[in-house]
Amino acid sequence: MKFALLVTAAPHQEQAWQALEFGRAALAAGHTLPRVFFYGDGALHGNSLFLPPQDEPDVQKGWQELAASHGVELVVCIAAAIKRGVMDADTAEREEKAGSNLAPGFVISGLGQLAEIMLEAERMVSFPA
Amino acid sequence: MKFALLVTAAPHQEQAWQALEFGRAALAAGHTLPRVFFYGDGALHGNSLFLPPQDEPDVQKGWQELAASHGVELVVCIAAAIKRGVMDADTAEREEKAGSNLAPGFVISGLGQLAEIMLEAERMVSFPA
Amino acid sequence: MNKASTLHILSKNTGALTATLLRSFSENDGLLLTADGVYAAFACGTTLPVGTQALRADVEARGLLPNWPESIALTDHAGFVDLCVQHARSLSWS
Amino acid sequence: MNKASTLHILSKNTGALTATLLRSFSENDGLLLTADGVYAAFACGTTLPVGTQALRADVEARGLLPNWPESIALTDHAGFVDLCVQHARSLSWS
Amino acid sequence: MKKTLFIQQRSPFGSESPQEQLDALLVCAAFGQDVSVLFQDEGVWQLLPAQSGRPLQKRTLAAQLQALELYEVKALYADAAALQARGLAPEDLALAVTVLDAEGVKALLARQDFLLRF
Amino acid sequence: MKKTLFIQQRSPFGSESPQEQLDALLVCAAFGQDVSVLFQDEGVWQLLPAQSGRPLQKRTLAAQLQALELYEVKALYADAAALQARGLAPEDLALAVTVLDAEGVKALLARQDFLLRF
Repeated sequence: MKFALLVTAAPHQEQAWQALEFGRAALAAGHTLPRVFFYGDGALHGNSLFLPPQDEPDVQKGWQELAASHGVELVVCIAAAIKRGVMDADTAEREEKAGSNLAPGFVISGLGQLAEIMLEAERMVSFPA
Repeated sequence: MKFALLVTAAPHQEQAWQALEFGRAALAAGHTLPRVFFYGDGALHGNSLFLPPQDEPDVQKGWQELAASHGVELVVCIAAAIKRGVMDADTAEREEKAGSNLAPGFVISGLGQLAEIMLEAERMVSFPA
Repeated sequence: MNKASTLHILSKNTGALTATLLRSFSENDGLLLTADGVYAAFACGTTLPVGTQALRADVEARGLLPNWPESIALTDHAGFVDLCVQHARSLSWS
Repeated sequence: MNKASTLHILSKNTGALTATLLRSFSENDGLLLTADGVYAAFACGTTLPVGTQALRADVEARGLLPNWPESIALTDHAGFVDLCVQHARSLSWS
Repeated sequence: MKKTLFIQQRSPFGSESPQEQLDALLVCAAFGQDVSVLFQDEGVWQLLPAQSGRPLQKRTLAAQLQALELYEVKALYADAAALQARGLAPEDLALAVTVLDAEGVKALLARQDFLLRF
Repeated sequence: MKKTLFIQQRSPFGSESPQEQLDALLVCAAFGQDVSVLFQDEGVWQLLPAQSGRPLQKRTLAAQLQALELYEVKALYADAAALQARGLAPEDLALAVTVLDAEGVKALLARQDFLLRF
């Protein structure tokens, strides 16, 4: 079955960790997960300057691994990202900011990416804060 | 009277805006505000890559102005900052991250800065999420 | 104006939060409604303490001015600062 | 196992949230308690639907296993995925 | 055609959720989804007249909700229990919504492909 | 000597607040403040025995609360109404706390210089 996930919880919240565990379990069960959309505080997942507390799992790294192993697209909503201090190189240049901080494996795009995956997906599971 | 403020709300939350308005009003009334401590999600105030929504006030800029005009110290808790993707140049180098994103006017330091200002302050007002 | 009293600042609107606040509220304490806390003025079955104030901008933005109860005075951030001076300490509820 | 039904996923514990969920719950729907939603199993005066499940890790971490009600089955993330497949749609409450 | 229900559960200025949910709804509608909105719990405060972000220097969510009709989003619902608990009558509201009792809410949910409430 | 009360109002794993509040308390104590803790509302769940962050790969807050005594933080209180609403008896708890009724809570607040609840 084709799943889509919507993550609006921030990376340090429990629901963010659950989204990752859910993604892993869905792929392990043979389902497909073409895209995860990070929206609201979930946009903070794309921040490369983030370090998890010691001895705690790195949610961002977990997603990057699923992206590499299963081709899961990690899309961060641009409007949510800009409001929360996550910027790719293009935006940083346009806004004359000193640098960008988008983590490898994540892409920044619009809400169309959410609407589009909903047209394809058989199930969408949401992980709110 | 000597005030200290503790901001644990994220910059896009209403309480963050209220903290700034409170700080302005306190200074306008002749009180002193030596330090604002940003903790919890409030640490996101120190992220330089953050842009407010169009036509909405820039909370970060507001604080930077108070720092410049009244010498208000803007201290971001280091532990909270690192968990939420805010890093000064030193930390970025130590953690081998590509860059830093601490906004000008803000400093990153430890909880001792909170405890210390509480010893001095006659009132502490907290702005939680 | 009681030097030993607490200014309670309510900025969320949940029944449980307001209930705990009211149970923790001493006779000479003050209550200021801010942000979503201003909705507490309309909570059925809840009586707010005499002297409760609210931030005007927050009430106005939410469209609550037309039906606002007269018993709750409206103030601004300068008034908020004054309330903090008048009370010995503040407690933010959210 | 009803194809037209909804899987409700509760991840917070407030009385108002649980009350609205239960009012929106149809006969063949399913309920999964996750994160702080697992505390809802102990809410006084609330009866959760027959067949409610909960994530074991979240129950265990919170120290709720010793008194956990037998009527609420424990599952893991693989079970969570299966529940999503069995129901036509999911609704996350927080 | 995919049917998606957006459940507005939060007050208008307390968080970014209502605005972000509305933005998502408009894009989903533009992509050809059959979208509807249910105002529930604190979300019914979004329906009050005379709201204005101006005193807070924020955008006015209510003004954007008024524009939903222009986008052909006409399926707007409110939970009767949420209105009643806040002392709001349907005629007090700034938007023409269909008021649903518990059975109506259940039936609405059961007609959807996707449900969003954040 | 400044007296500060930290009010723990949130469940142990639902947010960072309990841990961040505990970290702040330890530093305030180290700076010579007279600190105490009141467990209120959902915060009383922090007092359950048998908690372990292990299944969630998180640190165990309860274990750190146990260590408060080592730091000479002995003024620990719980709100009777919060315990009762959750069916918890004082003897169920992992920590020795003084249970306070409403009058006790009011008196505790009135003794402080600073009150923190986030």
